[in-house]
Amino acid sequence: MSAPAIVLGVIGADCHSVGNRIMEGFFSGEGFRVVNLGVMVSQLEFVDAAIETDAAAILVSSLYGHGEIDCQGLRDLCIEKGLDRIILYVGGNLVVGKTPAAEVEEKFRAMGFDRVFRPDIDLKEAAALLRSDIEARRAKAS
Amino acid sequence: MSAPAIVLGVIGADCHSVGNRIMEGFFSGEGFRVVNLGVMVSQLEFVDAAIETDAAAILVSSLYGHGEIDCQGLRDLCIEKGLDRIILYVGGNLVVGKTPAAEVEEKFRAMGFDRVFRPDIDLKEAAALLRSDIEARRAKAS
Amino acid sequence: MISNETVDLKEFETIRKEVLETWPTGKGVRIEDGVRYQKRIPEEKRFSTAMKTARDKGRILLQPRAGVALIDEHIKLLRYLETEGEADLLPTTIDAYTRQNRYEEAEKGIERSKAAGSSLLNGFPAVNHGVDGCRRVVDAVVSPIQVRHGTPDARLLAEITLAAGFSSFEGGGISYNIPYTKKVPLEKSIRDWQYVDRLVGIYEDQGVRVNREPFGPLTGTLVPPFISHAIGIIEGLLAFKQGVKSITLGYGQAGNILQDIAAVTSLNELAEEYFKRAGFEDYEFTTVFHQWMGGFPEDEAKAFSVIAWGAVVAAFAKPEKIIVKSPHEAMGIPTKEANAQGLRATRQIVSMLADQRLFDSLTVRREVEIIKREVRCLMDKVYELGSGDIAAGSVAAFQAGVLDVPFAPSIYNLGKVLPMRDNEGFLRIFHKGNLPLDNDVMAYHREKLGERAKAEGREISFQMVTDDIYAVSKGKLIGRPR
Amino acid sequence: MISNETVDLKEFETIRKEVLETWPTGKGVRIEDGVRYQKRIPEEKRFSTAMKTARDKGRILLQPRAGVALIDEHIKLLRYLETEGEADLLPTTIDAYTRQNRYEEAEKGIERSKAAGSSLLNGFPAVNHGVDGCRRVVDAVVSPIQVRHGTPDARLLAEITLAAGFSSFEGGGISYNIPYTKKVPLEKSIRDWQYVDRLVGIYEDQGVRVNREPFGPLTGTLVPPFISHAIGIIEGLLAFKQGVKSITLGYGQAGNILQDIAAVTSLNELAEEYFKRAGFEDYEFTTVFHQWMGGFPEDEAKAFSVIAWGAVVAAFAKPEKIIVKSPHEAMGIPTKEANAQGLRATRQIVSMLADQRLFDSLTVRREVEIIKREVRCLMDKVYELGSGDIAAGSVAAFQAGVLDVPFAPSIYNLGKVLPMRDNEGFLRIFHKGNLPLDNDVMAYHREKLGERAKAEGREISFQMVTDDIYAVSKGKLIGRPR
Ligand code: B12
Ligand code: B12
Repeated sequence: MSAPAIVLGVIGADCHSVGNRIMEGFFSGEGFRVVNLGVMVSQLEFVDAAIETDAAAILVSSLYGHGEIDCQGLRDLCIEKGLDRIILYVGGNLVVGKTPAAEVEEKFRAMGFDRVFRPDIDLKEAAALLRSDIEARRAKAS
Repeated sequence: MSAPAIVLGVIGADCHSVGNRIMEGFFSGEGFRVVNLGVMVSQLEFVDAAIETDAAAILVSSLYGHGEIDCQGLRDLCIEKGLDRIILYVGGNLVVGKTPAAEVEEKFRAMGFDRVFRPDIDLKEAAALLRSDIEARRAKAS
Repeated sequence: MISNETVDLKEFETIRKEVLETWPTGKGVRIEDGVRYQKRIPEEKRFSTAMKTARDKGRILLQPRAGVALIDEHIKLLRYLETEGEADLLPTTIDAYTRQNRYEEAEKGIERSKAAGSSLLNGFPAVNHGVDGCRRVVDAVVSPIQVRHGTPDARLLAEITLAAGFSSFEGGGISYNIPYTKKVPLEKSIRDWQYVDRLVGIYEDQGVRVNREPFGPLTGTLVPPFISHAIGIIEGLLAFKQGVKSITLGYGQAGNILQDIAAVTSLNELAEEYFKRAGFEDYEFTTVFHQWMGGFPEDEAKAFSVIAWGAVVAAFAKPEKIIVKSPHEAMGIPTKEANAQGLRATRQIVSMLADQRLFDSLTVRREVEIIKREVRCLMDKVYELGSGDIAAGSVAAFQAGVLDVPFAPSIYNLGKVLPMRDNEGFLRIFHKGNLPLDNDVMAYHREKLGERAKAEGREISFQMVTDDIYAVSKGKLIGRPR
Repeated sequence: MISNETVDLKEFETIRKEVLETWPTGKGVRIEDGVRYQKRIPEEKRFSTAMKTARDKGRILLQPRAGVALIDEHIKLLRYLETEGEADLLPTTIDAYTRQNRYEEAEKGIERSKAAGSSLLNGFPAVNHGVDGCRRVVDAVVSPIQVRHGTPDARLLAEITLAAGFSSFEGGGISYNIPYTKKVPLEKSIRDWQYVDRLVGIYEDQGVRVNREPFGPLTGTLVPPFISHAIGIIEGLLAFKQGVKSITLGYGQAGNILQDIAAVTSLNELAEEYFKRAGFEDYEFTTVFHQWMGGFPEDEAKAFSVIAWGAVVAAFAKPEKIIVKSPHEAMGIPTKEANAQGLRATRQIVSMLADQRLFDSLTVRREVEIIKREVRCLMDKVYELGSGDIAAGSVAAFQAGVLDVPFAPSIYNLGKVLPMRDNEGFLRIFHKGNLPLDNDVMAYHREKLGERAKAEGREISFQMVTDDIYAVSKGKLIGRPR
């Protein structure tokens, strides 16, 4: 089976590029086909890139606090554009201010994200989850 | 009116001498007749010294955390020994562990102390209160 | 082509009309009105005065970052930082939509924040609040107050906030573009900042001094001093050309105390040298030290120590100002309480250390000389590329990678330079990319990195850079193998 | 008359019987049993080994203070400090009744704590809990564990805790008398500590090494390095004479980084010198640095900075161990959470600074030499007063004020010496009392204090001492006039 493509990017007007660089290097090293859109990516750019590259997942980053505003509607847009089975991950400093992780997770799950990550997530762990989530979807699909 | 005598000391098995030294210097400078018993003073020593010097007030210090155990019964002992009108102050780190000031105050007031002071008390303030408390008692007495 | 010329007043007026049109609150902003308002501000509340006094008296002033969506909440926040935080200088940190001139989204953020009862914006949307809203803020506080942001095109923001009485304005055409944006051409941002500086110059001409502060730390991530120094000096030169008279150059803590002291020392010496050489005389120059600008540890106790270490280094390096972090740094915009904690922790260090001196040091002096060499390598080339014009030279230099900011998001940044820590935690250059560093300078960097490779028993590699990026948040300075 | 002789075994046995009689838990304590128990303890859990390894590898170990009334709660506390606090070494801090051998009051404290559901004692009453209770504690943790207290007569405490497997025991005949008591004759406490050291020597003879740590900071309040150094060295000499082989001398942070580095350096150099000169060769010597031991600021953010500053100084001074404070210090015995915060804050600093070096310094060297001069002035006189016997000499020295601890409560301490900070925060001598300091040394102190008086525009006075005592808790190091 070919390496699954994943789309990376930092959503909205967010310029935090350091984590994104590291994620690109890391997920490439883990054998994913990484399509990195860099910082300041709009919802539409994410979805278009996923369609274009037949991506299995979109990994959205948001560090600067506007994640709550920027991420709303992404799941709908995916569905609207025919990506009805794509995996959506989101991670970073997702809301304004120090907030209990559970609260943040609930908020973003409700928005349609499959998994929600804190900034101190060990990327190895995220990669393992991603692999198994992709497996699971493929299994269901076939 | 002659300078009122006050008895100072650190109660129980408490060795913290620094604050006590400063208090001695300070209250002397403020015009009180200071009888300083130093550290590791028993309840009986406090009361005897107060009787002997006809003191208007006893200023008990407790820093080391055992204040709660050490101070219990001091008021009764005063009364028992005939000191039924003496002013009792207590100050320092009165209980074990960081505790809300109000809680500490209540506890020691219930034990019969007239005023309860936190360790960051400005001694000037304490002296002013002491003077007015002494006045008030004298006024009542006459 | 861009050039380092004072913007012609006529041209300024033409552009100005357009700028004020870009959002309703821009309409009717009048400089004369701003000047009048600024002149009513008492001397102790003037930013430039506070900075100059600090320099004259050898004092270190403390300033937090802070901004929320709504005016009343913002005022509450700032007052709290003045009283409970004992801040000497106040900020108004602008939200990220405003920084991108996305005023409609900022408006949405204001509405949603009102509904949510808490700020959903990561800063204060000053443009949307307009001159009157901003004046409410300026009037409500007693300390000098500054606009802090990250806006490549800050023309409208400057028009509104200067008219409202803010007496200092952070940013610059390079430092608010390269680390903060993806697709804004450098030429455009430099031009837009010439406008801002010209505006400040116009206030100056009318007797109102506004302090300007290029953003020193850039990406905040392993930026070697010489890179940020070169950019800071360029932005200073650009600002002076437009009539700015009070400038504060910044530096973000790198982590090794000796390198950081050397950095502040060399920044002082170099800036004066380049400013004087370019013919400027009549200016007020000060420095600002930023506590650790990279990733923080999540644990608050550990974060306090990162804050304190920054304060310690600053206490010895003696800048005029420290920008203070909070124990919430790794997690999110700090509450006012956390922000005040950062200030009080910093205050404790700065005043405990106020009278302590570190002795003269050969190592510090050696590093000062190296930083100076490196900055000269860059500056010579920038001047050369611009045929003597620093504005044109800067654009060309970024294109050529002669100026290159590590980890920056901008497509106008070459992104080839890779920094790395040596065995004592000094930032050195691993890949120089196209930086015009002399061979002997690079040999020094390589020698120092070699010491680390040897100590760690591994080859110099990109993994070390990644490890260095994570190090402080994991409780170390150097990203050693586990 | 007391003398520095190894306690005769017969005599030891006689005293021992009496000691074990003083509280029921003493009955049946057997050294052979203790030795057997100690030998089962794995090497990594042996205190002396950890200290020696730290010295060999240049590492700094972190240790908190902690103790509560009840065994299970105490175990929970220590485990928390190991896991959440990442402590390298564990304490068991003894309550103040036990320290005064008031075991009945301690018993009452235990009962009341059980009833209250929280500790009403300021430490762990190890004697009351007896050998079995103490073993539960030792067995429950994975790190080396030490008894920390302040007990002038610690004979029973030592018998019980060493038999229970504790592998280090803090204290000494001077350092646990003068700052901790009012009326205990020095001769008595020194003799009682000869007993403790002899007990450690007996364990040593049977192949069990127990680390000993005289209490360096004394009153924790403006104690100039030379005073605590002299006392530490004397206690080391006394301990060695009884057969102790592993000793850790302590120093409490004074506040100025250069003086503190000089203090640790001179402590190392002086101790080795005096130990060797007295004919001891086969010992393990290490040092411990105490974070600020004087009054703390109440505000936790500020307290964090006092903790961090101590950690910074230690990171450069490089002792083998740091005793760590908590952000609750000014308020009360810390919760386990606050205690772990102090540890993590310290860890962050120590590891961020692990690879940083401060350069050689003339100032540090100058201070090292001064401290050495001062210590020699004192030690010469102590030997002289004891006609070569350091035990007799110490008793005589305290009587004469040749040794004199500032602000100590003991009536056997002359209490004439008054320390004061100079203009850079170094501790100097204002009134020397009867300290046998040479004239040129005192001239130096006076010169330095003169600089401060001049800077502050006031005469040197007792008010300055008071101001200095309060300074750190009020956010300063030097008590300047407001
Ligand atoms: C460096 C930095 C900057 C630099 C960025 C330079 C650059 N171009 O990258 C500068 C100084 C320019 C900057 C600017 C701003 N910043 Co900033 N910045 C930081 C800082 C200190 C470090 C970020 C970093 O590089 N970390 C290191 C990398 C490796 O970690 P990371 O970014 O967290 O990414 C990792 C994880 O989050 C995770 N991850 C991220 N996304 C995803 C997605 C998935 C699916 C998974 C599995 C994992 C994952 O994996 C990544 C790799 O390990 C953080 C605070 C902190 N973390 O300590 C603040 C922080 C992110 N910034 C913040 C803010 C608010 C801003 C500003 C708005 C200014 C302001 N108001 O203070 C502007 C933003 C402007 C804009 N348009 O975006 C806030 C965000 C607040 C919030 N969420 O509540 C933070 C948290 C600071 C704070 N506490 O206030 N910043
Ligand atoms: C220095 C010090 C020591 C020195 C004391 C040397 C000496 N002989 O004086 C040494 C190292 C020996 C020591 C020992 C111990 N200490 Co101690 N010590 C301190 C410390 C750091 C400073 C005390 C000090 O000198 N402050 C400066 C003076 C000027 O202030 P002060 O003492 O608070 O006094 C002022 C006020 O309290 C007030 N005041 C006091 N009494 C009164 C009374 C009245 C009426 C008024 C109006 C005002 C007033 O006015 C004074 C002058 O301004 C404090 C923590 C702190 N404050 O930062 C802990 C502290 C007091 N110690 C503490 C403890 C527990 C101990 C020990 C039991 C050891 C241990 N388990 O850690 C032993 C005690 C043994 C014994 N038998 O007493 C605890 C008490 C805990 C609690 N209450 O919950 C504290 C709070 C530290 C802590 N957080 O754990 N200590």
